[in-house]
Amino acid sequence: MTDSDGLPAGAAKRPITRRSVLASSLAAGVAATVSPPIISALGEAPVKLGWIDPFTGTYAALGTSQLNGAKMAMAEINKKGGILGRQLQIIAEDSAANVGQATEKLNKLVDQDKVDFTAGGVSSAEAAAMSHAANLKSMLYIAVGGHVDTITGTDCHWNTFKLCSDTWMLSEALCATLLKKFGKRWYFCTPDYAWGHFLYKGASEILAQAKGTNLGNAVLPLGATDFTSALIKVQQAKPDVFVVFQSGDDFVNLMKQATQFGMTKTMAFGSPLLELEPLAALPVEARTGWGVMEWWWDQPNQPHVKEFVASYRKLYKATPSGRSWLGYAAAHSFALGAARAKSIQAAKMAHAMEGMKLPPEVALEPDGPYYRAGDHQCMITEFVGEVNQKGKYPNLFTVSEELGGAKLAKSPAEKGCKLSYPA
Amino acid sequence: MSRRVYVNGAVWLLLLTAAWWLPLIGGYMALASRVLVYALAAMGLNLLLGFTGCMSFGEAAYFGLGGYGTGLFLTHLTHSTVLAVVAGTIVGGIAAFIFGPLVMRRRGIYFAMITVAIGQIFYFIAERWNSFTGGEDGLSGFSRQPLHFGFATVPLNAVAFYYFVLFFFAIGAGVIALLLHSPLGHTFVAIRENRRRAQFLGIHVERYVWASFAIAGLIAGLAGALNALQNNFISPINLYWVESGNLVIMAVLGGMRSFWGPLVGAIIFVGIQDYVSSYFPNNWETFIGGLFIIAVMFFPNGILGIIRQRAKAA
Amino acid sequence: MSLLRLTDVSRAFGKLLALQHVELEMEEGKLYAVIGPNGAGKTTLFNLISGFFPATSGEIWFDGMRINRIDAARRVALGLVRTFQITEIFPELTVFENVRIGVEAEARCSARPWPSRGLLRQIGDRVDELLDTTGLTAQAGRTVSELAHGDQRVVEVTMALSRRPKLLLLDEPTAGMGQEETAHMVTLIRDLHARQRQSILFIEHDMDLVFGIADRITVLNYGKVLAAGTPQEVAADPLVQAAYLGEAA
Amino acid sequence: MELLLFDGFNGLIQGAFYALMALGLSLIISLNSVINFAHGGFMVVGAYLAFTLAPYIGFWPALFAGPILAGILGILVERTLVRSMYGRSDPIYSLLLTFGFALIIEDVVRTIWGAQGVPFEIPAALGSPVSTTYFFLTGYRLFVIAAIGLATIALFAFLRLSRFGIRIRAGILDLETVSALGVNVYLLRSVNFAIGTLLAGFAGVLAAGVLQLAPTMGDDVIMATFVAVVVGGIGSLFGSVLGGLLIGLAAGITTAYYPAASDVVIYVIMAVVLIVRPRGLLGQEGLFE
Repeated sequence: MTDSDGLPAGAAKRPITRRSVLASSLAAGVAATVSPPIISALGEAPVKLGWIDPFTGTYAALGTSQLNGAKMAMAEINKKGGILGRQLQIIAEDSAANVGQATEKLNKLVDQDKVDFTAGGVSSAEAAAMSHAANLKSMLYIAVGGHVDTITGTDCHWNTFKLCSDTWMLSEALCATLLKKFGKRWYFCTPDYAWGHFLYKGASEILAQAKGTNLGNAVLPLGATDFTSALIKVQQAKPDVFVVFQSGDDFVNLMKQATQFGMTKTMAFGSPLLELEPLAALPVEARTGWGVMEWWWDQPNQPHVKEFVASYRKLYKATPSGRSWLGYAAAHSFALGAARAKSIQAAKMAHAMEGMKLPPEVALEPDGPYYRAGDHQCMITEFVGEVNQKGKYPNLFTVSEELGGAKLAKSPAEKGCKLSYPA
Repeated sequence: MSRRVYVNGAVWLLLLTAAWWLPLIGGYMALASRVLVYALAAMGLNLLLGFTGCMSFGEAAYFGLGGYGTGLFLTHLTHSTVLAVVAGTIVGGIAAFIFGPLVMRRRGIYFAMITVAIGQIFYFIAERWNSFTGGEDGLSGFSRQPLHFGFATVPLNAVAFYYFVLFFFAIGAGVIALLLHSPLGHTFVAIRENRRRAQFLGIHVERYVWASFAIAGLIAGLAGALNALQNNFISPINLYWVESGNLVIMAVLGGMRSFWGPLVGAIIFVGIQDYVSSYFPNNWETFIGGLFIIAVMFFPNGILGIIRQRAKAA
Repeated sequence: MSLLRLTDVSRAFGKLLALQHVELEMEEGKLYAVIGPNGAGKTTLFNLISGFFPATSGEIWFDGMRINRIDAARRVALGLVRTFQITEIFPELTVFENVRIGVEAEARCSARPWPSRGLLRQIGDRVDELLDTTGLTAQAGRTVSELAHGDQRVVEVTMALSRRPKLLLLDEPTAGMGQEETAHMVTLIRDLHARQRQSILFIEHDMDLVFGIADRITVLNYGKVLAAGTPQEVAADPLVQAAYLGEAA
Repeated sequence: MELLLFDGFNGLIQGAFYALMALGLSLIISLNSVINFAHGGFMVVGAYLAFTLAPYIGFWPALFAGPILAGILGILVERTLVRSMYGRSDPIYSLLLTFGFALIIEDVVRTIWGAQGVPFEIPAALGSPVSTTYFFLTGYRLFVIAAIGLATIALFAFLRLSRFGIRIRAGILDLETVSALGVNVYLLRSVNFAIGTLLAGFAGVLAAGVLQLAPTMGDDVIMATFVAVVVGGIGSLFGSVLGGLLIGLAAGITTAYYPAASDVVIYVIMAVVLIVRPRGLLGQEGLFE
């Protein structure tokens, strides 16, 4: 038993009997069903938060982490009296990382379940689509994951707030560190969709400003499984740094293959968005490289983090990831916003949330992140560091720098965001 | 004969009054619209699958193309919702018409696989052509516009849109019904029943398969156009082979040999998926998978097939 | 002028020569038969005439036209209609619906999506007429898969007739039938020939039947024409007696 | 030019993997007359079982144990679900049945092992390149090729030399006659289904060394496997191997020149093959038509 070292809940090894299969699927079923509002303030209907995330398909792990964080926040909020005296209820729907389904579910939550606000999204595509759909319904929406710039850039909406970083913030954080630590001959690998294109645009601009050499960019379709062809080109170019914009399964596949080719020993790997879930799914030898985490559970100097991690572990038998925190902070943001606006009316809350700073027990990171007024982008801290190859789950990452989001982000004007509220 | 009149009357009455009774049983109008959209696509497919006997597994391509046609038309050309629907329908129909000759000579699983191939080619075009289709992120930025009549302007809210969809559904279903009672429909059924006999009665089987394929594509295009308007959004996933499979399942579930079978199948499939995925967001796939297995093992002729058998036996 | 003429027709399947240098000529209004032991190439001959597959060499003329390269469906339109050894019908349709397919094809309206009422009535009348000819009126509303085998074969013949064939090709019309059914089929064939001067070419294994009704007989053996002529000539042919009749008897 | 060779070779590796999947699927399609859409699911199950067993029994035994368990699961599924499809002439039913079962497999795997996927470790000795120039030739890749080659040879030997194998081949050609000769067709089909799923499981374990082992791994592979079978020709096992290698090679070479088309190219090939040769490269007439 060398590696029953506490992988995420589902991954723990145990003898598989028919009973345990049954039991675990039952448990999952029960956990998934959102417990109805048991007894709220008498007669008062609960405030409803519609939560759309992928719980099946490629991004299921990330979506589940986000929802887990949100549910924990819900419990805390309700313990302290709810939102404006009413209990908070989360109604979760599966987007299956299918953009069309995400929109359908958002519309359903608004029309049928009459939710008061909406949140969720793992992929850029679904977050952008939901932002648009929520706008058509004049519904408050927090893009929890889904990093693409345009959500708080050219396609920004008054009703949409974005908690996770935008792609520029990630590129900037990553490149600053990579330029400091390694050489200036870089090669890129980009997945062929909005997220990848924006990251590449940002990173290649930064590299050019630093007078570095852009050796090439391998553009590969999303969902590519074989990276050999691109890796051969990269190897021949002999870069100092290989910047990989893939995420999810694509990232795992690429890292597995690059490691077997011995490339991780000859060049530095950089990734704009590292996450605990995919790192845990990598074989030990492929756990390598530098990158950015949007939140990290091990912050000894930060108040409240320890308690948060402890109670999360108690609830879910797993360590909170960046996604867990994003879900947690997003759910709290609604409660905080409603308290400031003294209303749950969308436009009033949107105004109240502009410039709203997350208190330390929610922020759980330095520099007090806040929702910027100009584009509704949250200025969260980026944790740049190195993957900890020798560590065991959850010690898979070592933070080397914490960069405040406000210093990284482009201004709303530069991003092309003009918010206009309905009259 | 009279039985059919009663059944048809009941179906149309239920569809027309859905806005009143649906909320009473916990449904909502957007769900009803979605059921109609998929039912229409599945009825079109069933013309090919159940009545001409060709196992198409790429119908989502024409469904999706209709959606993209409508979305792009609304984005670039017009603000008329009705014109956009017409445009989407034509796109789906023309694509099926053009590719018909490639598929019409194939039978059985080869027919299925070549329709898959064509469908997947369209899927990947939609997925990769970022600048035109929005690629993986899908095509958004259009929305259904109010209808302008001479005397009034009707905004397409959930209820109004349901009736908007029902209007086109009625056209589509009407066309299919007329077809099935025409010599052309008889010929389709003859091909399903016995290709060789049909051929040796002087019927150019391939031309009719082509015709059936094109009509199915046209109706799928119409349904796809309505689907794009329903979500104000269209993404490549609507063209993916799994979506084609879903349409086939709806047809089989309700009963491939019955006119209303695909509608019943769509009600069950879309309804259950919506309901179960809300209650079990993590494990709904097991329910849907189980539904397929039960349907295939115990109701091979679909729900309506069983009812019909009972009626016959009685 | 002959209705059907085959000159030097051969067909090979790979190395197997199914038919070699077959000659056959038939005039309008006649009732001709093809006989031969199993594997002699009778059905292959029908397949070549009806366009199921092409001849490897030789020429097939029908009604003054060389039809080698014409596809099966168009040969039907020219007036060349066949039945099959194993009944080919539309199993889940009623007798009426089965025959209607042929009538609609004959009326060249198979592709009509919105027919006029008049046309539908005409079609219905013609179907009734055909059913009456072959004695199926009572069965019109029944699903053909539920019918007795003999009736199914009659349905197939009726369907073939619906195309108003200049030449009707019947592939073992009494195969698998009981005595009564056979008698009914024979009467039907005779009547068609006698009353409507229907040209018929048929394959048959029932010798009494063949010699009783055919005007001329062609005997095939191992893919070659062994003999051809009137029933008397053929019966007298020593080759035929040796190769075929002797065995059968 | 060198790059083209690299990519071509790499494509062949990919193709060998498709070929192994296609072989198993082809067996099932030909003898069980079942359009097995759950084939990708069996692949995933085999890989996960090997992953679970490896810490206890080691990589090498798990390499065989996982697929064998997938084969046993195959028998169970064949006995309980697939068998009732044999009387149905329309393949659409078996297609829907297995499609539904594939959904259940994915859900169960996610519930047991988690959504994210698991770190599948390969022996360190295989995890590095064998040559610095041809660095993409890792020990593991060579091993995969050798393993697939051996599995294919073993399968063909089994089908040609053993009594059971000969019966399977005869059954593919004409099941009725084989049945009339007194062979237990039920057993034949059960074992055949198990062999098919076992091969899928084996492909899964091999793939898990290179790819992310996640519940959705089967989704991407199943259609490509069907394409390989159809390109090669239904009913021809050798055709399936050929089809797999061909589409792998095509995808590999396309990746080098126009990555965006790398996944569409296999469908283009299938469309072209079906237009030019209606029954695939080596297919039999009349199966599933």
